[in-house]
Amino acid sequence: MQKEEHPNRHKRQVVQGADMVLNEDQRWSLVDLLAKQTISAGTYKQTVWDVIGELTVKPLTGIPVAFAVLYAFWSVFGSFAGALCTDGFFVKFFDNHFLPWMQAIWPDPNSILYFLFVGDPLADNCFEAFGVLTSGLFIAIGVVLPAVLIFYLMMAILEDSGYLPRLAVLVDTLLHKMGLHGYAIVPTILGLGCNVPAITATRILETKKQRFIMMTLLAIFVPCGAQLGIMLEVIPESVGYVMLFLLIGYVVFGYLLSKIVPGTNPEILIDVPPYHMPQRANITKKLWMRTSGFIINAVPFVLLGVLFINLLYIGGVIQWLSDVFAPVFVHWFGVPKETAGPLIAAFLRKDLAVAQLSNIEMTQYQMISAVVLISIYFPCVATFVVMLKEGWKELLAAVGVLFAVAFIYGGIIHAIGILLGVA
Amino acid sequence: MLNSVTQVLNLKMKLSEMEFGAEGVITEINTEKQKINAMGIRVGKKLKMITKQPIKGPVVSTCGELEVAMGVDLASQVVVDVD
Amino acid sequence: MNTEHNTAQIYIAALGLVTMILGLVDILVWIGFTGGIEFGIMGIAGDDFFRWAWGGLVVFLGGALMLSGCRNVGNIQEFSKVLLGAALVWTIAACDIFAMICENIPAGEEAPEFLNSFAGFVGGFAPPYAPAVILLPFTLVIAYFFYAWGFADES
Amino acid sequence: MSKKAAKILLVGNPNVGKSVIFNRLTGSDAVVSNYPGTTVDYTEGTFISGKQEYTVIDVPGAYSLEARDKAEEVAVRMLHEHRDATVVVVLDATRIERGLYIALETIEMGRSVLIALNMIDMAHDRKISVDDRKLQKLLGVPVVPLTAITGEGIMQLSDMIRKAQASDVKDILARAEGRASEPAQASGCAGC
Repeated sequence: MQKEEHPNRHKRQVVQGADMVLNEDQRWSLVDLLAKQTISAGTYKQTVWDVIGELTVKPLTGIPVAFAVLYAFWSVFGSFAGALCTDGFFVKFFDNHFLPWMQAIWPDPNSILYFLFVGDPLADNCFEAFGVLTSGLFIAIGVVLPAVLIFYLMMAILEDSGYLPRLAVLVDTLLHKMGLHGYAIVPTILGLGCNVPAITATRILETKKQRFIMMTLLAIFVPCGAQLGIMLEVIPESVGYVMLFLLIGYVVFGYLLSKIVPGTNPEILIDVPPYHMPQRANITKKLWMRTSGFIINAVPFVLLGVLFINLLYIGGVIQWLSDVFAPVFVHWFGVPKETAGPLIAAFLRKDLAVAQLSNIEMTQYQMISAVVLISIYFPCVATFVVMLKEGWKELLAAVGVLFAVAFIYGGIIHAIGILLGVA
Repeated sequence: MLNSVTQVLNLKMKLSEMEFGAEGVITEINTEKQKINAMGIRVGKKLKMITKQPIKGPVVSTCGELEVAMGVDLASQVVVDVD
Repeated sequence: MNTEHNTAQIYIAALGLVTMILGLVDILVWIGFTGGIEFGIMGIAGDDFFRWAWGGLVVFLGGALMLSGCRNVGNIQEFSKVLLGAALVWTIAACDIFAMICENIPAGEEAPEFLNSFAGFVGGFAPPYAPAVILLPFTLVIAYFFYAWGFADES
Repeated sequence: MSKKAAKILLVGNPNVGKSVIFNRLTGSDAVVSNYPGTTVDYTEGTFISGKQEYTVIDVPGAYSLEARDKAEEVAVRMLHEHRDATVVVVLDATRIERGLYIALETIEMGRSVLIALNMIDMAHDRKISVDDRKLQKLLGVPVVPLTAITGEGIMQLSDMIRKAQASDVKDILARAEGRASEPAQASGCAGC
């Protein structure tokens, strides 16, 4: 197995200032000598925690635990972000207090500025108003922020407890066959929060091939917390099916990519540490750093995104695009032609696009198809920028894959719909 | 250079083929030695095979206080004198 | 100690079996064998894939783990399986209870105020409960064994 | 605060509690930065011990300095960049051997080193006893036992940082093989 990247050829030249340097074997035998003289181990009885440590990494007992952990992840996410924060508090605050107030104080409902910043003067909720300061703020603060916050909290607990490596071992069986590595579960789960840190987290993978596959899959098949939040809000009854389609796509296209993409895919070799009680100070620090990073990097895009889309509407660009692409949407994907608009918007923020979709008349299956399409369609601008940082060639390749996948998969979903008789 | 392990009726076996819970002393590491060593899995150390995942998934083993998971191809290059 | 283990064994076996059955029922109701079930204070709505099919599977597997370890509960290996099985049930129950709390803190969607009244909050916890919640007190006995049999204080 | 801030690098294997030690040492002013030209992040913070202000860098976890992944590469580069920094090598008392490897590598670089022997409580639970005095004598650099999670030993660690010193691997080898009985010079203060 030759290595793809030799990160430090400059390694040897640096050792200076010491009289003697050992080779690897000599150093290990010195380690053994030191250990022998300083460490003594008494008889130690296995505790329940040790046994559970083993049980959670064995497939027969570990997979049920993984199921439960993922269930808890999703359930807590839905309860806290969906039921408590967004539905329970922010919807009310924005629709009953903030929106009427904005509509009342902003002068001249017929002006362009009103349209851009407040949106529809007749709207009675922030999903439909679509102004920068109404829908934009509502989505950024009311929907996305609680989703990302609870998400990062649970991620930090998973990391600090020591469960993550075990999960990585369990999923490596599948992920390795997709050209990835068990730790690819980290960017995947992070991507369910926000794709921006997830793209950064692909550094956990060893080779270019692995990173490319992971980034492509993230951009295509992993919906971010913002999207999930909006989906839960707008189409709660269909989220399960959307996720199912995305999951199938993730596995199938991962497998295909691993066959096509050149490069190596070294096997997993990781440490499985014992369980630890997560430390509150560590968790809060991590949570704060990640959430503030998200606010700085992603929230401005929500606001700019709304502004940009509104400008496109005023310019008639959206209308023109949906006319041009209408045949593809209607015949190939089987969704109404109005969805072209949200698809263009999806480039800026996928979550906004889902919100827009909710205002278009269509059947449940069409809605599922459209949401799946939006999820696999382009990554948002912020993701685009971090991917660009990783290399423009990779980005172009990813974009190519993305168009192919969106086209093929959209057609397949339509075909499945026809076969099931629900399209 | 380490003490040569000469034991009677012991079976040399690949880590990937060991039974669950079987123990033994590592005698050879034929691939990526540096990398595996760095994780604490070394020739002459006692190792216990904990589990392996189905359909050629990774093999998990403990070596003293260390617990390491490695891919099945790596594990097939680690030879253990099973007792 | 031995007779205590014997009784415990029977208890855990029965609990594991009931847990498995209830988990299975969750899934069956979701598939559509019957409509939503209400049985005393227990309710299985079976309307949501995530809650009933996935959650039901976790409950089912939790029961299976308890059952698989009940033969020799005094043994740390076997007891750990039982504990893990109980933990799966706790996970689902805790998520249900957390969901109830989250849903009951805010006032209803139509109400103008933000916070629920105290009576409304408490009222939100009225039955029916999902099987996992009903199993919770019964599985907590396993946590008692964990402490009573000294598995906890070895570390 | 007479002198300008001295630098400290926290080096060690992944999962040895480096970040917990970092959080214990530093206040809330820690900053996460991206290492230039990579996707690897590291944390930097400050603290004051005695009259000296220190800048602490939490170097990404590494098993050895023969870098095999991006995080290890960054660890190696940081060690070279901050040549004047004191290196605190964090060891997990329950899994010392693996950490000693990178500790020796650091000592071989001629750096001024202090060993933080973390997770003493876990080692105690697991009936592993580590003779830290002996280790200190053999290595010729100060060894501070601590339990970062509870904060025990953190004060001693920050007091001992100025006692960090370089050691020669030739002497370590000689002492380990029993060819030289005591370290050439008194190492730190064995008494504290």
